[in-house]
Amino acid sequence: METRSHIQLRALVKVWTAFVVFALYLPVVCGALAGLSKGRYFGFPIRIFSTEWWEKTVASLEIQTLVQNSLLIALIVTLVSVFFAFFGALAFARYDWKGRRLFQKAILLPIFFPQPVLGLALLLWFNALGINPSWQTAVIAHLVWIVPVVTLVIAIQVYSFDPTLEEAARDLGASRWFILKEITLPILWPGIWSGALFAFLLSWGNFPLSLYTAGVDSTIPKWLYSKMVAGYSPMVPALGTMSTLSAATLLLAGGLVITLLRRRRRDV
Amino acid sequence: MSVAMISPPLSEAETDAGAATLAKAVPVLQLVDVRKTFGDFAAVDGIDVDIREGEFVTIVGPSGSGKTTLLRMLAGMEAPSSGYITLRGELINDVPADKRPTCLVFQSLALFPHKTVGENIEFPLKVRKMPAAERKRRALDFMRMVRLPEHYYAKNVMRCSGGEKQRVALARAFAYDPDVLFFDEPLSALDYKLKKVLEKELKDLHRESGKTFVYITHSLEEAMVMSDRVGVMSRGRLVQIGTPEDIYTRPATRFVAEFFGEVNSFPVKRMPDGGWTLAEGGPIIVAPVDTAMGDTATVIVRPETMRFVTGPSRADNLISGKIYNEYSLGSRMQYQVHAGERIYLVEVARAAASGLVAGDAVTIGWDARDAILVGD
Amino acid sequence: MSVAMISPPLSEAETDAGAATLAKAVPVLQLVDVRKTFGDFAAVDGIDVDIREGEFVTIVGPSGSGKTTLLRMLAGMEAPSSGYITLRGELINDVPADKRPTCLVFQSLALFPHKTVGENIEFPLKVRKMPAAERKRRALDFMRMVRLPEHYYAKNVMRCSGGEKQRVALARAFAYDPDVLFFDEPLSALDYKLKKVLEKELKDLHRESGKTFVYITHSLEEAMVMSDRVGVMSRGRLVQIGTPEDIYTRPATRFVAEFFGEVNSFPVKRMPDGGWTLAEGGPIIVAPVDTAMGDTATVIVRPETMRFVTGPSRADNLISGKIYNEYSLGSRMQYQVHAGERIYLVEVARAAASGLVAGDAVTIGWDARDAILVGD
Amino acid sequence: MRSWWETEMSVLTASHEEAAAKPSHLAIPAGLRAAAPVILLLVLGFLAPLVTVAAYAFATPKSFDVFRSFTLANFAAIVEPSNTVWTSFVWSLSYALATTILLAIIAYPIAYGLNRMFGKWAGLVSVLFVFPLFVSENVRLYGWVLFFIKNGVLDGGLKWLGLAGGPEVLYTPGAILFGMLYVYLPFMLFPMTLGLAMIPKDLVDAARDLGAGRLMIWREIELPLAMPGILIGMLLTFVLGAGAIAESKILGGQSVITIAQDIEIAFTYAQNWPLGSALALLLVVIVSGLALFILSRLDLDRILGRR
Amino acid sequence: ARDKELNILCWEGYNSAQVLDPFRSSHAATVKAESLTNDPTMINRLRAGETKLWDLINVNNPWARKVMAPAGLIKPLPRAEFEPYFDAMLPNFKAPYRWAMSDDGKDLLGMAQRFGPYSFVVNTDKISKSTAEEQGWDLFNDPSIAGKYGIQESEDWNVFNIFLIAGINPFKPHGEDDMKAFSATAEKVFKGAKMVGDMASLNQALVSGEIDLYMTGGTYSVSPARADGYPNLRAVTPLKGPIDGKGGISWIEITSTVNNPDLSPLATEFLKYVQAPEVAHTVAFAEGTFNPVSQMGNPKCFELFTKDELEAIQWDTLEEDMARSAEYDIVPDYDKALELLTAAKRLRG
Ligand SMILES: Nc1ncnc2c1ncn2[C@@H]1O[C@H](COP(=O)(O)OP(=O)(O)OP(=O)(O)O)[C@@H](O)[C@H]1O
Ligand SMILES: Nc1ncnc2c1ncn2[C@@H]1O[C@H](COP(=O)(O)OP(=O)(O)OP(=O)(O)O)[C@@H](O)[C@H]1O
Ligand SMILES: NCCCCNCCCN
Ligand SMILES: [Mg+2]
Ligand SMILES: [Mg+2]
Repeated sequence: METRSHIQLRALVKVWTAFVVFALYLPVVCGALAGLSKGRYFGFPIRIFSTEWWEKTVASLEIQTLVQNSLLIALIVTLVSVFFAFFGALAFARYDWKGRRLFQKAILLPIFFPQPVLGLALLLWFNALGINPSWQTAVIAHLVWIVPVVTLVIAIQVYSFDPTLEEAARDLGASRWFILKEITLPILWPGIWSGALFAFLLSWGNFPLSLYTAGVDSTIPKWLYSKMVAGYSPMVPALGTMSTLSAATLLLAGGLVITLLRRRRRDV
Repeated sequence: MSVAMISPPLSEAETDAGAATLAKAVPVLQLVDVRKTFGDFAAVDGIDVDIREGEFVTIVGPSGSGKTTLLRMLAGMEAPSSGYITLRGELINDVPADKRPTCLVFQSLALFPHKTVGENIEFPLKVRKMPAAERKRRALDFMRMVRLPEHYYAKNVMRCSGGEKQRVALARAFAYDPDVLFFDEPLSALDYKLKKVLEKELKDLHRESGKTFVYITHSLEEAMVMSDRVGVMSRGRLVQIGTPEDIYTRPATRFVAEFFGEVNSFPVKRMPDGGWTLAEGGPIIVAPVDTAMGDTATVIVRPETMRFVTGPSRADNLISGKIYNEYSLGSRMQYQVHAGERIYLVEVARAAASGLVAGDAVTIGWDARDAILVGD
Repeated sequence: MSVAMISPPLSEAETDAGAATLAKAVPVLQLVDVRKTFGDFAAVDGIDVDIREGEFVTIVGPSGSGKTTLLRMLAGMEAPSSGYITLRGELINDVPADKRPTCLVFQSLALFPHKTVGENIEFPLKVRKMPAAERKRRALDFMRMVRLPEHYYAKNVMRCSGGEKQRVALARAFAYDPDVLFFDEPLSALDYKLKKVLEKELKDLHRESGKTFVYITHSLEEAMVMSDRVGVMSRGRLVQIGTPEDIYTRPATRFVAEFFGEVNSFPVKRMPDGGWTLAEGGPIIVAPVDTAMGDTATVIVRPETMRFVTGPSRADNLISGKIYNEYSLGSRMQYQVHAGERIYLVEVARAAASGLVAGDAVTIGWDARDAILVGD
Repeated sequence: MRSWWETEMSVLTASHEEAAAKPSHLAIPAGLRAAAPVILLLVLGFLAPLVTVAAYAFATPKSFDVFRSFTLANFAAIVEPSNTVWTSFVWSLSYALATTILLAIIAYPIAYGLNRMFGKWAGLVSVLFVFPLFVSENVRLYGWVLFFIKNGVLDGGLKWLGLAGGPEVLYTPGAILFGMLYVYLPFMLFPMTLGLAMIPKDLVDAARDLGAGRLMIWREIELPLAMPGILIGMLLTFVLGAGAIAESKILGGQSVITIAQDIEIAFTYAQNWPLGSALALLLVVIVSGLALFILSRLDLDRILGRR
Repeated sequence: ARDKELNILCWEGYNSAQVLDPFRSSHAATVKAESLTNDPTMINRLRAGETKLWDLINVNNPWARKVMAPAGLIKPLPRAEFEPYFDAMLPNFKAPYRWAMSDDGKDLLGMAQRFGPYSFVVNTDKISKSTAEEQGWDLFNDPSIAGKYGIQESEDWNVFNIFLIAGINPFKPHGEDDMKAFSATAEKVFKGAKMVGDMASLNQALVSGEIDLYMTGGTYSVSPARADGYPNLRAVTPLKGPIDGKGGISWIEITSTVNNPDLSPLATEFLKYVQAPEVAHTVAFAEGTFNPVSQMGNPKCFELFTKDELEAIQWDTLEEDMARSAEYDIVPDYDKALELLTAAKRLRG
């Protein structure tokens, strides 16, 4: 039901959203400009444009390794943390059990911890256990911090999950696995998707934990950080722009494929 | 009633005699002192009953009397707080729903909102790994059975109307095809005609499959037409269980009598000679009852056994009054008659309605054999 | 029927004559060619009707016929795809729900799950900034009205039984106290007795408040007892609207006739002399009808106007057959009689039931004045 | 013995009312089973670091003899009147609080729009919020430097258009807040959007039908039902904001020293791990104390009628 | 087992492809190098147990001798094998080179390569080189400069600088008055700073005109800007100051072998590799920052530097700048001073 005030509100919300999106991209665009200017130091309008930094970035074997490391870590962290957090969220928001209150609080603790301290402490711990730090230990470190976050995110949706649906499915003879696959997962999917996105982004962009726990394996944020602080060159913003663009391409293409598939499968 | 005789009563709460003779049949479900408490409130407060293989048992009772809770325990959705539930002799208190050969049609339907009508119905078939084509064929069969159009197969179930949803829930349970089916007001959102059609389908299914049905309804007609036995619940207890005929004609308590429709009830006192007198004075003639009765009781006379007494016709009991109001109930007319402090209800077939209008003085009467004497 | 005469029909679809005489009363709601489509399916397919201030209009119709959709448009939950809805003369197509003096009791209830029973009922009072103490007092009043115990005030509404929830929804709407109330099957989850009690409360409220009620039900009895007018919907259209009496005794179509309960229907053909013959052969006597009729039609005979013809009694039409089945419907008995290819239904009062059993040969008959001739 | 997997899966269907009194074939309640992987992870991955940090916090200042010394000296140093480190705590918590409140206000309309107004565009709009996140926050913050700096995009652009230059906003406390709003927006927006999606449309319709205006619907229906999302968004924002450092370093020119930076200095230039650990521990205690206090006042279980 | 892998923890430059790739291919080795941006963080990694991981660590001069060696984090090099390299270096680096040796002078702890003066950087369009050199640290005592300068987040040097601005020799033990003066100076200097940041931000701010000068800066930090076409930006070393007359501070990187129980044999190979003239030149101009290298003492190396490169690293004044600089060293009351400095920073807000 549309009223004038509602239409006004809608317009207001649209304008506001557009403004925030604009603000969100403004620094990314500035970075893109910096990556395309020949000079190491930025000035606007740009004096001389150059694709030199892009070429260097693309050509860099080192950066390829970084992207691989970062991707690998982020993907594993995403998968594992979503798995852990999915059940964690059920324990957090769905089941009534004795330790629930405690669990709800304890799970927050890792998030409250300053990440560099957590990273350093984890490094001490890994070394005490005789584990050589590497990207695998970084995965564990990321998990310690990210699983609680993802648990919270998924819990948002679990709060509104109707348990009678699982009861009904179970009553119809479905096994646990089947219920998970057919009922729980699809219904909680938006929350899981959000959680996965969080997991990926938090891992992909994580610097403080990777710094201490990735050992000799470097990641994009580690590289960017060191480049930014000493040895800045427009490869830094160039890599940033590339990340945004590739993410956009991948996500949009993926989204398109999913939409098309879905449209083909279901018409009503 | 032809079907009513198939399954005489078994449980303690029963009123029917001759039960013992058939007790050898193993009950499919046996409830012993089953209780379910929420906090300190007992939603189900000690129920004992045996349900035999192939029986169609209907549970009726006021809103909040514990019907749904009882069914949820039987289906394995909820564990009893105390007592025992056995299935074919095995204790199943803690057996989860998927390990019981039972299925519940939820009062709340519990349809899967992310699935189509077809996918909802196919769910139990998919569980059983039936091939997709076969599944679809079956789903369409069940859709036909509940009178859902074929093109609903691909419809988002959340876009269905209330009654359509209810039918999807029903079809889904049929598709599962378990030994014991529980129904929680499965036809409540359907129109009269469709309800009749599906009652018949249900009855046929029951008869042909030999499955056990436990059915909750608020429709007296449904209970009467479909059930082998009807159980009446009140405040978490089963106050009476027996054949529909029994329940209707020999209600154990005033509660049961009144529950099954509007009745005329007269508080009565016992006289020294063993007969009864109206509490407000005046003799009353009733048929003798075998049950022990206290010094006060209630005489129940159903509106349809009340009649207007005119001319030569007679009745065992007579009361004079004035027509206060008349209602058409479709096939019947109901009259409210003012007499003394009370209003009496008289119901007659539309065809027999005698053109009486409000204000007319009338005499109403009933026969002793139509009066039911119940304890309080 | 005393109340039925208060509000004669107004709309085109009506069957009652003399409507024009009362047309001056301003309709509170006027619908002109209202349509609602979902994709290319028309859930409501062109409805014209006027509802007068203070009227109690009941809408009935098969599951999926568009009743809920219609009410949602009237309440402002959904905008019509085309057509006009006016409230007291003003177009309200686009007026949102909170700007309409109307309230809908949802079929899905739409209770606020995070609020207690009391808070749910108090919600509209809180909207009106009523002080908390006063609010609570009123909420308890409404809880009493719908027969919810006082201690439910603080109960989590999601922990209530199906019928309890329905009553909370009802009480919440009462608390809002708008000029026009819409009810979507508000009593469907209640037991017979409670239903009766609340029907009476609703009727009293309607009478005393002078408010306009639009009511959806599947209960014929509810429709008959409570309404000034009953509208019958089918496939998104209003096929007939009129007093309950009208609808029952003068159904406009076979659909309407059949919708209001099980009937015996005989396809008939017109004979050269203007009379009618059964489609399968044999003459039939019917009362003349004023409406123009095609060459084929249907004769409707309600089971309760059918009777067993024995001894000296006579009837205009007679058929011989065999008793196939008998059912107790509580106060009445229903018999299925096999004759030729068909099964006929005969319903008699329990008191008048004549001890017939399956297999007995019987003659059934009905009078011309009880037969209703309808177009197809 | 059932495999761990099976045990895990059995969680899914166990009734949430699982009666404790009943002798079930598996005595472990469903909730605990569901929580088990997370608990295991935290015990293995977090408990030890936690203990280590705690041990350092009580070790001799400036030393590395953890587990061999015990002293309260680090805490004593922190609370000593001449120590101004409390200002860093105050700054960090104030920034975190301001960020949380402002972001709630900034994100709500967007979350609302994504759920109710943008229709089929909602998906696209929401991924628009995602793309930039693939760039490290440092780089994005640096983008703002390039925008605001003298002869940067804003100033240079304005001058190019023949106007006066841009305002001086860089290297100020305000710039830090701005940076925090920018960086933590997704942590508020996404949970909030998810939370708002949990409001059944029916209930809003019903409330409106009962005469409730927009504000009333918002307060009585939308807000409580979206509360899990809103609260979790606020919690994440607050916690991350309290540990923020990059915004001050990159946009703020360190016009404000946050507690995270004090901790960093203790671990790096000061090589005083015990002091750093003590500060970190204190931060955890303060932040968790505040967060849990607020959470306990706004009990989700109660708001949502689960208890 | 580790003869085909090498892990290097270093300042930026050594982790560049230009330096590493030839070594990788010639040794068919996996070389991983991580560049961190301050000494203590790198040393924290070793302290936390990563000595098992790394083979080489490259930090500023005092850390090897005064911190890592006593803590057992690094191990000595074979003197006979490595000392000859020092002889080919610039004159200052002749063996035994102090910062490459253990405290007791017995062990060779690492190799020297990059170095540079590190005091402050000015935009000579705003403040002339001569003014800056003459006024030296007093520039920062001038109230009119408030809001026009930046400070690099490099707290060890900032401690030196604040002492110097206060007119105190940082490397001597300090009395209460010294510390008071330090504190007051720190508060003033930090309060007056337009910004505190990393060197990329400072250079950008300098180029943009946000600031006119920044402290803690030298050829190391300003060379990329100079190479990028801003010769007006210059590292400046004060003519005089309180450190026995010197006003500047310089740094020398020392690369040491980590006390790794399973040290890669490639570690020492790599140390030798970077001594080669071409490699040394590459190290000097590896991506990021540009610095003089001690190997410029070898003419074969020196001739590889172009005029522009020499211009970028201010070769023209390098010798005098170094002569005016004391070497990076440990301040006796560093802890206390750092505390005061941090407290002063807090007063910025
Ligand atoms: N959002 C929707 N999208 C598609 N079809 C819909 C939607 N809502 C309702 N319908 C269809 O419109 C028709 C009318 O629905 P409506 O809910 O009005 O029926 P109803 O008369 O109230 O039925 P019932 O008695 O079963 O509640 C149904 O066929 C239903 O499937
Ligand atoms: N989870 C619960 N917590 C507290 N009380 C409950 C809970 N579930 C049900 N009840 C209460 O138990 C009683 C029985 O509920 P139940 O749902 O079994 O009633 P019902 O007989 O099915 O009623 P209806 O005919 O209205 O559906 C009701 O009073 C209800 O309020
Ligand atoms: N924050 C960095 C300042 C330290 C300067 N050291 C220069 C050594 C580079 N190789
Ligand atoms: Mg129920
Ligand atoms: Mg409906």
